[in-house]
Amino acid sequence: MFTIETGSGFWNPIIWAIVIVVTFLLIYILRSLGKKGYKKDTEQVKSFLSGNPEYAKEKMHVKASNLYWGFTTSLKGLYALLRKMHTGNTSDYVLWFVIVLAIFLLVEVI
Amino acid sequence: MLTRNIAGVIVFSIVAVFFIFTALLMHPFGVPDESDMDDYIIDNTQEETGANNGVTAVVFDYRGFDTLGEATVLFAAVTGVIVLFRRLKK
Amino acid sequence: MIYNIPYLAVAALILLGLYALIFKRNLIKMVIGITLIESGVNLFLITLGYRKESIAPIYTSSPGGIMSFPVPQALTLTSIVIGVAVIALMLSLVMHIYRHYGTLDARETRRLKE
Amino acid sequence: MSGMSKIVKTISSIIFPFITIYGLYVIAHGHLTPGGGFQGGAVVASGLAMLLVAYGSVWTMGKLKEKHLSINQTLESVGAIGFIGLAFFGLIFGTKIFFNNFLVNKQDYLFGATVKLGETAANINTAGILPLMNFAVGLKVIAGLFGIVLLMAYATRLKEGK
Amino acid sequence: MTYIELIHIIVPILIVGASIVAVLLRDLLAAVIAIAAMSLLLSLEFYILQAPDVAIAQAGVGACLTTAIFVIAIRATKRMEGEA
Amino acid sequence: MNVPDYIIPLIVAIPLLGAFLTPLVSRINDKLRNIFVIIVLALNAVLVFLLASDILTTGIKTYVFGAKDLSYPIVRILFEVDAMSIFMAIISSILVLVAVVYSWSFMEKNTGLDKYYTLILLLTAGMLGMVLTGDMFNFFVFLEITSIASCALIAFWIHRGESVEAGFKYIVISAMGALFVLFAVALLYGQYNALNIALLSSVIQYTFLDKIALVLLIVALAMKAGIVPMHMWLPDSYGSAPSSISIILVSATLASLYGVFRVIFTLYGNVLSNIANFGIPVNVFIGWLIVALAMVSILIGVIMALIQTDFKRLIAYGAVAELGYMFLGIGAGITALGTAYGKTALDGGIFHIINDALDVGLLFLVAGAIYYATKETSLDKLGGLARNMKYTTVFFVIGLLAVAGMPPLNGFASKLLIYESTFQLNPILAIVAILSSILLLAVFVKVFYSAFMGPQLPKFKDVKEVPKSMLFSMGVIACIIVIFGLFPEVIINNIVEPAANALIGYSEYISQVVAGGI
Repeated sequence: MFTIETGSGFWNPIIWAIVIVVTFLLIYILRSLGKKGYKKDTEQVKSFLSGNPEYAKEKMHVKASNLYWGFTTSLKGLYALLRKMHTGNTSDYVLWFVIVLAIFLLVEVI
Repeated sequence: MLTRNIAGVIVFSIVAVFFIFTALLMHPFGVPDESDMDDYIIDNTQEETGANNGVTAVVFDYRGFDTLGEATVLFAAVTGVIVLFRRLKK
Repeated sequence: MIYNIPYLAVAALILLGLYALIFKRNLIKMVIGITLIESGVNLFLITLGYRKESIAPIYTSSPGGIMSFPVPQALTLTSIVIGVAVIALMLSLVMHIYRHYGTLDARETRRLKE
Repeated sequence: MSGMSKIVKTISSIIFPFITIYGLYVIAHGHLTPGGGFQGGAVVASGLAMLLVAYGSVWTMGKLKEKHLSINQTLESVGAIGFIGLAFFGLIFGTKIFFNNFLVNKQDYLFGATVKLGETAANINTAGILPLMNFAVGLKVIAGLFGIVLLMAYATRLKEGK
Repeated sequence: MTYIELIHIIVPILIVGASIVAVLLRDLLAAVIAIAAMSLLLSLEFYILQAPDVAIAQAGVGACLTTAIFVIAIRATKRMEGEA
Repeated sequence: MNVPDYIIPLIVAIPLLGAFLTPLVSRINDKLRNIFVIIVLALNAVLVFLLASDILTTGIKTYVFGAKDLSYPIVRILFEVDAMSIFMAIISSILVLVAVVYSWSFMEKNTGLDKYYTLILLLTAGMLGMVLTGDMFNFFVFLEITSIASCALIAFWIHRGESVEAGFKYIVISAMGALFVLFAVALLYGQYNALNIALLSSVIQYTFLDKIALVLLIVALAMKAGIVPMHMWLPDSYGSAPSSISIILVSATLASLYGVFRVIFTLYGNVLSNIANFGIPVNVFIGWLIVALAMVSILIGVIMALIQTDFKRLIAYGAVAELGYMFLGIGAGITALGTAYGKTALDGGIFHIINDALDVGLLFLVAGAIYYATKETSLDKLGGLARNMKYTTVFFVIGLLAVAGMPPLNGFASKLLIYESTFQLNPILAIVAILSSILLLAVFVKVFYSAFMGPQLPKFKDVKEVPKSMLFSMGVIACIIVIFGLFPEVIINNIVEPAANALIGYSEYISQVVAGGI
C-alpha cells in the first residue's frame, strides 16, 4: 500500500514519516532539557548590537533580490544572456515559435 | 536587433521552403485522394437529416457539437469584450 | 503543377501573416497578420473540399452530378466565426494597451520581461 | 465616433430593412438554400453595424442606455440556451442521444415532413430541429456580433482618457 | 486553358497581392481596406470553389464586421504605423 | 460501477449550460450566483468521478453525438474517454472547483463578477472538452474556447497595464498556435478524409505531409503548454492574472500538454516504431527532441526563477521547470518505448502531472492570499508574515516542500520515478534533474525566507489571516498533497498506471472505433 517500486529500488514514505516524527521528538526532548531562564519583557529579549542603536525593522530584513548574491554574480554572463533573451516583446515570442518550428522541421522531416 | 533580424530571416526562409513544399506535395488541386466520409454524407444527408443543404446538415447535425463549441467561442468573446470594457467602480 | 496555385496562395498567406507577426512592430499590424494566417487556413480547408467540375452540396438547385465536400465547408464556417471572435478580443486589448501605454509599438509595450 | 453625412444616413436607413429581411430569409431557409444561422446572423449584424457607422457611436449611445445593452446580452444568452436546450431535448425525447435530431421525419410535428430524395423543390417543413437550431444560432450571432461592435464603438471614448 | 481555370489562377494571385499591400502599407486604415478587399476576393474564391455558404459568411463577417471593428480600433488609437 | 453512457456529454454540457445561465442568474442575486456556480462545478466533479470509477474498471468508453450506432466512415463527432483523458479531467475539475471556492472571498471587491464566473465555466468546459474529445477538429474548437476564456480572465484586472499586456501576448500566441493546429488538422484531413483520432491513427502513413503535420502539432501544442524556449508568455500571464485564475491556467496548460501526448502516442502511435532517417526509429527521434526541450525547460526555468522578485512570476518560472520534469519523464518514456524503465519513466511523468498541478496550484493560492492580505506581490517589500498568517505559512511550507521534491511529500515520489528511469537512459539527465531540483528548493526557500521569516515589518502589523473560504480551498489542496505523498502506491496503481497503459495502448484506442482494429 505504501511502497512504490522504481525498478532499481523502492520508496516508502511511512518509514520516512516515522523518522521525521522521531527526529522532532528528539529535538523536543533536547529542547526541554535546556535552562528555563527566559523572561518576557526584560532586557533579555532585546537585541544587542554592541552598544549601537538597533536598525529599523525594514533594514534588518534581507531583501529577496540580495539573497544568493554570490550565485547570481558568479553566473553573471549567463544571466546577461538570459535577460537579453527574455525581451518581453510579442514579436520575439512569435520568433521563438518559428525558430523551434524550423529546428523541428529540419530535424524531423529531412 | 540586427542578430534578431538575421535569425528571423533565416528561420523564416526555412519555414517558407517547407510550406511551399507542402503546397506542392498536396494532392493536385480538385482531385482529392480519398472521399469516404464526404461521400457518405452526400449520399445520406437527405435521408438522415431531411435537409436539402448539405452544409447545414453537417453544421447542425453531423458535427453539431462543433457548432455548439463555436457558439460558445462567440459567447466567450462577447463576454470577454464586456469584461474588458466594464466599469471598474460599482 | 499550375493547378496547385491555390495551395501556393495558402502558403503565401500564412507566410505573410508570420512575416507581419515577426517583423512588424505595430500591434494592429500584428492583428492583421493573424487575420492573414486565418484566411490562409480557411482557404486551405475550402480548397481541400473542391472537386473538379463539382457543384455545391445543395440538393434544391442541383442538376445532378458530383458535389464538393460539405465537411470542410462546415469546418470553415466554424473557423470564420472563431476568427472574428479572436480578432475582436485582440483589438479590444490593443485599445486598452493604447490607453495604458500611449503607444502601439511592440518594443515599448513590455513592462513584463525577464 | 461622429456620424456621417445626411446622404449616407438616409441611404443606410433605406437599405437597412432590406438587409435585415435578406438576413432573416437566409436564416429561415438555412436548410434549403445556401445560408443558415451564422451567415444570416452575420448579414443582419453587418446591417446593424452599417447603421452604427452611418449614425456614429455618439448618436447611438445617446439613444441606447445600459438597459438596452443588457437586453442584448440576455438575447444572446437566450439564443445560446435555446441551442444547447435543443441538444438536451434530444437526450430527453426519442432515442435519448445528445444532439439527436429527434424531430426529423416525424409527420405530426413542425418541420417533420420527409424530404423527397434527389433534386427536389424546396419544402420548408423539413429537417427536424435544424431550422430551430438555425433560429437559435441566428439570434445568438446577431446579438453577439452586434454586441461586440457596439461595445467597441462605445469604448472609443477610451481615447479621451475617460 | 478554360475560362474557369483562368479564374482559379487569377483570384488567388489577387488575394495574395491584396494581402501583400495590407502588410506593406504604413497607413493602417488603408491596410484595413486592403484586408477588406482581400476578404471580398476570398469570398469570391469560396464562391467559385463551390462553397456558397462560406462565401456568404466570409462576405458578412470578414469583409464587413472585421473591417468595422478594425476601423473602430484604429479610430480609438492611431492611424499611422510608425508614429511615436 | 456502471454509469449510463450519456454522462460523457453531460460533463461538457453542464458547465456550458451553467455558463449560459450565469448571466441570467446573477440578475437575481450575487450570492445566489456564487452558490449556483459552485453547485454546477461540484455536480460536474461528481460526474467526472463517477465516470472515472467506471472507466478505470471497464475500460475505454465512447459516445457518438447524434446517433446510436457507429457506421463505418465516422462522420459524427465522438468522445472517446480512456484512462488518460479521465486522469486529466479529474485534475481540471478539482482545480476549478477549488479556484471557484477561493474566488468567493478573493474576488469579492471586483466588478463584473458575473462575467468572471461565466468565463470560468466556459474555461472549464473548454478544458474538459479538450481532454475528452476523440476528434481533431473538435479538439481545436475546445482549444480556442480555452484560450479565449483564459485571455479575458488574464486581462481581468484591466486597471493594470501589465494584465492587459499579458492578455494580449497570450491571445496572440494562442491564436497563432491554434491556427497552426488547425492547419495540421487540415493537412491530415486532406490526405485521409477523416477527422477522428482513432480512424486517422489506423490509416496514418508517415509521409512528408504527415511529418509536417506532426511537427506543427507538437510545436504549437508545446508552445501552448509553455515549454522553453516558447515559455515567455507563461510567466507574464500567470503573474498578471488573479491568483484564482492562475491555478486554472495551470490546468489549462496541462490540457495542452495532454494534446501533445495524445498526438504522439495515439495519433502517431502506429508509426512510432517505423524506421526514420539514419536507421533510427521514429520514437527515439521524437523522444530525444522532447528530452532536449525538457532539459532546457528545467534548467532555464530554475535559473530564471532564482532572480525573480515578483512572487507570482517566480512561481510561474518554477512551473516551467516542473513542466520540464513532466516532459522529461514522458520523453524518456517515448525514447525507451517497450522497456521496463521506459514504463517507469512514463508513470513518473504522468504522476508528476497531477502532483505539479496540485503543488503549483497551492503556491499560487498562497501568493493570492498574501496579495489579498497585504496588497503586495514584490518579494523585496514583504517580510515577517508568518507571525500574522499562521495557516497560510503552514500551507506554503507544504507546497514548498512538495514542489521542490522533498520527501515524504508527493513531488518526491514522482520525481524519484523520473530520476531512476532517466538514469538508465542517460545518467547525465538524471544528475542535472536532481541538481535542478535542489536549486528549485533554494528558490522557494528564498521566497519562504523573504516573505514569511524575518522581523515583523511595521507596515504589516495589522495584517490579518485571510477569510475562511480561501483557507478552506488551500487546506483542501494541502490535504490532497499530503495524502498523495503518504500513499503514492495507491495513486499510482489506481490512476497513473491505467493512464500510462492507455497512452501506450493505442491499438485498443483504435479498436474501440474502427471495426477490426489494425
